[in-house]
Amino acid sequence: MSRSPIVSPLRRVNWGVVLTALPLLVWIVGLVLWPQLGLLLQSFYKVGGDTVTLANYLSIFQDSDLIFLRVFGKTLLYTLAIAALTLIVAYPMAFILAKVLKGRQKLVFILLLATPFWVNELIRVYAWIGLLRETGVVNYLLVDVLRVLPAPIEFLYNDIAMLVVFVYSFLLLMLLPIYSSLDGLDDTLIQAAQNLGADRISVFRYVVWPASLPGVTSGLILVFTLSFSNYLIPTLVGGKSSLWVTQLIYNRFVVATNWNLGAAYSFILLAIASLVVWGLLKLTGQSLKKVLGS
Amino acid sequence: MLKRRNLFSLTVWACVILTTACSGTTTDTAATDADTAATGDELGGTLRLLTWEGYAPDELIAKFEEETGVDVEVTYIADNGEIISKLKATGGEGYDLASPSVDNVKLAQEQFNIYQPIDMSRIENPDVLVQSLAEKVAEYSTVDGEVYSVPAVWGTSGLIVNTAEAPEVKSYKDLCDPQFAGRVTYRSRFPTFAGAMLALGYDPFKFSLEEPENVDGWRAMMEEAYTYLVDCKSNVKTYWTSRQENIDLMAKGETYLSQGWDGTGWVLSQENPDIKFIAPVEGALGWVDTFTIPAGAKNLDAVYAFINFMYRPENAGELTKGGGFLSPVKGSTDYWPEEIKVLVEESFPESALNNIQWYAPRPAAFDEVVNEYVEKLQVAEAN
Amino acid sequence: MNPISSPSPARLATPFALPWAKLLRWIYVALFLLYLYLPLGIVALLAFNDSDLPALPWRGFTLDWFFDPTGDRKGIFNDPQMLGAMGTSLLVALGVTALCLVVGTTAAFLFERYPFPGSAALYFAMVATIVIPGVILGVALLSTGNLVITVLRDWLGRPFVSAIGLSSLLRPGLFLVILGQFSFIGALATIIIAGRLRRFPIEQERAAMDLGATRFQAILRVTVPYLMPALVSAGVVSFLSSFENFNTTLFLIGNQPTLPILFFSRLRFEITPQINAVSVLLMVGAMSLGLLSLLLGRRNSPEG
Amino acid sequence: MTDAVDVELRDITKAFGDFTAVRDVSFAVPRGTFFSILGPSGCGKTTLLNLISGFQEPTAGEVWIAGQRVNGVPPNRRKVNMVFQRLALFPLMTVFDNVAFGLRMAKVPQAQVRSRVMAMLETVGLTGMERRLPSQLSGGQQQRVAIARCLVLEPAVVLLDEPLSALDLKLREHMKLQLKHLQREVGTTFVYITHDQSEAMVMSDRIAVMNEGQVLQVGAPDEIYSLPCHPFVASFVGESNTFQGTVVELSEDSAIVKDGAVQMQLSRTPDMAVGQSYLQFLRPENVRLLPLDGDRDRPENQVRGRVQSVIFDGAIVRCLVNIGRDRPLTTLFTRGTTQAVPYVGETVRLGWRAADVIAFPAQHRDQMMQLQKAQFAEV
Repeated sequence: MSRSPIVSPLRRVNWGVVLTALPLLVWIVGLVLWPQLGLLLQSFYKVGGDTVTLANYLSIFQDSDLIFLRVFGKTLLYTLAIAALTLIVAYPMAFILAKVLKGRQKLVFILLLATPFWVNELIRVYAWIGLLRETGVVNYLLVDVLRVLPAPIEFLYNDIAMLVVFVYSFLLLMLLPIYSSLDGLDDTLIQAAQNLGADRISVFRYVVWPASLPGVTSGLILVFTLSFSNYLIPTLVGGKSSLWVTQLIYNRFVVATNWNLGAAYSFILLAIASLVVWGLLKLTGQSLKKVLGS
Repeated sequence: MLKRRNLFSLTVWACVILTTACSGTTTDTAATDADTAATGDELGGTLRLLTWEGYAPDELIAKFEEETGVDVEVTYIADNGEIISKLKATGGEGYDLASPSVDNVKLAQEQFNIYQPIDMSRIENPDVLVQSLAEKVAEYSTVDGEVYSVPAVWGTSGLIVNTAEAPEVKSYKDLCDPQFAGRVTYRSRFPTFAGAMLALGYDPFKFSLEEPENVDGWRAMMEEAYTYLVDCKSNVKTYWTSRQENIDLMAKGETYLSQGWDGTGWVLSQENPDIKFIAPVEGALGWVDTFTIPAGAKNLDAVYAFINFMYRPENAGELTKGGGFLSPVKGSTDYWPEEIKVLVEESFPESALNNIQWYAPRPAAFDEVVNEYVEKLQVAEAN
Repeated sequence: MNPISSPSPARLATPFALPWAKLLRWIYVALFLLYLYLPLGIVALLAFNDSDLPALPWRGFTLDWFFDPTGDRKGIFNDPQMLGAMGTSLLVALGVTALCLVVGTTAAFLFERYPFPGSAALYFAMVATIVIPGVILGVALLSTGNLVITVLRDWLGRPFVSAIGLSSLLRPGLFLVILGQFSFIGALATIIIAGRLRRFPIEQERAAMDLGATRFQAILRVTVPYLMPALVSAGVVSFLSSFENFNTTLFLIGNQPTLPILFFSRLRFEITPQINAVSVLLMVGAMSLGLLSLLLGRRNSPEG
Repeated sequence: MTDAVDVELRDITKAFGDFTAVRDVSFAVPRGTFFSILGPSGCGKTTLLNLISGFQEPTAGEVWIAGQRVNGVPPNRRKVNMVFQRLALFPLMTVFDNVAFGLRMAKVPQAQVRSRVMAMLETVGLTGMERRLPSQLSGGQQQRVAIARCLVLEPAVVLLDEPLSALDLKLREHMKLQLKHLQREVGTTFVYITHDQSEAMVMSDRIAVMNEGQVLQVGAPDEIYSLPCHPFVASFVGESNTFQGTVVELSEDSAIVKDGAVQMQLSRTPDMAVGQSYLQFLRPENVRLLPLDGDRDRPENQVRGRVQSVIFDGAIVRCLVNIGRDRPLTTLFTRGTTQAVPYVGETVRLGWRAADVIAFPAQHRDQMMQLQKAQFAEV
């Protein structure tokens, strides 16, 4: 008879596993699920009311101007655009980092690329305001120093400025996962493809791109979710027509003190964000665990 | 029975517990004191303020602490909603004194029961207050016959004008004058709607006091103001979201005309004399921030000591001498520097003072309408 | 994992091999770095500008915004509020980092080694914390804390709850801030640690046990050293994420503001180059931490 | 067959900065041959391969493939295909897709791709495996996929970069023969890189031996083994007893060279002079055990010694005999043929013919040491 090292869970409680599991359980249940469940419950009550209702969720369709849906749609569209733009800007750098730079040069570059990410978000945003505003540095350079422009232009307070700052803020979150999956790509695979007759484009399409896909997916998910739930950038940079879904939620929680409606909004946000993440994973044929573990 | 191999997990747990214990003891001992050392004969303990940046300057706090032996801790907030949210989340506990604007108090109290009534007998010298203001605050913050607030500081919002670029401005309507296209800034909040309503000939404050049930009427008014502001949107460079943003836009000359606080205008005047704060012909919008005691306040002795301390004219003068806001305490201006006095007097001749339109408490239903239109305005495309 | 490390022929075979492509590549890199550093460079520059506003033009070099001797300009090292906020941020960040490392390691072990029914759901819940807007995490935690206090008071009576200090722990304050930040930063730490644990050749642990080590000893002597690069980078990521967190902290903070919270209220009220000076400190700090994590991570990595 | 040439290198030099990896290399690979480039690691053979495949461009000289000069032609346009050392199979593609990759790159019609891939898989014995991923195959099967992936393109030349080095011994022995047969069968020119002289010997039609960036000798395996024209070739290819001695006496067709206590006669070459230093190589199989007293068989050189150890390696017996030098003399013979296997400690008489000694003038004193290092570096 073979003595299996795996003890039957019925016979004997594995205290080691239980004790290892406890911190995680306390964390996820106590600090995440329970509070969120509390909010979820609240979302089924009217403010000050005590009967369960779907009114908060239905209200988004009942508003004559469909503000929530419009803002939500716009935010969704923009966050997808931000994720795509960030990918385009970051991909070549990730490639250069993984496949062109070597040794010490590579180390220096990683450090150089990572540092701006750790400066406080507020400061980064204010730095961009200082650059782009009508009396800002860019205009100063263009008008007073280079004399390219006759008069300053307002670069701030529009959607393009917002995109620029968003991409800036999340560049590293795209770059690093792609870099790490490309770094794992054996150089000889590129050679093999070339050797078998593939031109540059085919090498990219059949070898480099598939290898980077887990990183790309991971980057897209991170950038998408974080810009979806960002508050500062649209508020400070976006100008007068760029209402973001988080601003709606913030308004409900803080300005209107209507937590019930705010909670409903945030669960819609969570649901849609999860749906998009799921869609991205399906589209790229990746699994969440694989993508985040890379 | 635990076996040896479970040591790993045990160590981990020990670490978790230690971290928890450490952060707990090092950070919140003061608050624990306040919990226990509630009422003694001697003043002391802690006073936890929930207030706006600028309302608790270091010098004054130091003076108060020295006089009373009370340890003051300040938490700053940036929005009335933050006060309400925090107190709502804690059931009115965690703070001893808050400074919501008076028009917020009644609704918050009715909805969430987060404040406690003021014991007027413990205000040492109520006569030192400007009576009209004190009465207004009492009126606006009365719930079930109990008064919940006394005035702390007040101010107005009106027009901040760069007179070099826009010499003729005097009405809220000028914000929408096409000659200032792209050179105007204001908030996308209720004050802007209030200004627009006044410009259109309505009185939103009287309406909300006299017809609190008439939501449809309120909506109609808001709708009209909204249409007006959408038309005006192309004039706006951006909606400012903080005092400093307003200052930057005006000081750098990126905008000429702004709807903003008087204090902001006076700060700008000191840097650039061309910039002035003007009470518009429709009337400046008057706000009052208050002393309001959260329901779970612990150290009431210190609370009233602090209120009385701030009602001493020399302290009130010290608080407001920077020109950011005004004090309801008579004689506080005696402690002001001359240049601030001049600025304030210039902005508020007698007629303008009498014409201040005070924010009045609004029913919850009105606020919902306001929020809806505030957002609609932000979504709307500029014409 | 590492492929042959001989002078790699792929350098020539990359899709950028043509001379003009090489030029294009360096132009791209230069633009990229410009994009990254122009805003921060100007922020840093203005920390040394002898002007009361953080704006160009240049009016001469000064260190006033760091160490103002006169007191007119509040140099950050003469500003107790700013120093206090830095201290608070440091304390919070250390607390969060400690929690993240400990809990993150156990969670990683659990997810990688002991898959149990519902572990996928738990993993998803953990990852979801990254998506939930920070403000909402904070508000939810705050109201849950309040609920706990209320319920405990009803059960145990007010004096007892006060005596064990629970009520003050679960009110806005640093303890809640640490918990709130940890609730989502922990997910980042777990992901990083789990990623490396997955690549750990488990035979090594078995070999250690075969040679007489207990499971605990095997993990401590063999697995943990292998995880060290991941622990270092998870630590650095946790520390820096905590240090710059604003959204979650906003609602949980009591009377001791962290640096971002202080920034926020200062920036709304007035802007002076003091903010720039702090930014310079933060950049230097972040760079040193990054350097540390890279060097340690590299040195300790058995994969070279 | 005609003397068509598939690969020709003309005075190729490749430098990386100060370091010259390949120096003045010229050789031609006749069509249809199994051609090996043999040399220790770092000798420049991989560089040579990269120059042929196009991953690197020579600093000087010309590369010709199938009658065309290909300098400057990118790797994907050269009619050479490569089997990589670590095979470089695309991990995310099935066996079929791996093999079909090159055809698809060449825009071959879909139907034709299918039939050609299937035919090729049959040739290499992988029918039925086409839907598997490379990670689901054994080492030998992966090997065959890598080769099939090249052959399906019907290239002029297949380059193989030590493809057997990752396999275990038994499989390697098996694959050697398989490769050889496959090459015979398809008739494609193979250029095979290896540091393992036995691989080169077993499989090749011709071998080029390289060291320090230079090709030292090109020839058939037998020729390389029995008539090395460079001391490095003699020491690197096959096993040798080595001596370094000085010419003490010359006669018309022979010379006497003395290395310490040992003195031996060898065939004279025209440029030999007394006092000159020489390296001598003696294959162990040419050293014979002689009967202690017999004189039937009298090779020119004879020496007595004590058996130090006896090593059985299958059919081969190897005796190490102490003849008073610092290193023992090795002799090899097949078991059960000539004589009984001696026992350790036994005194024996060894002899070899003068014609079996291969000698080269020694360039400098320590050359021997270096050669020995080169020989053992790969083991």
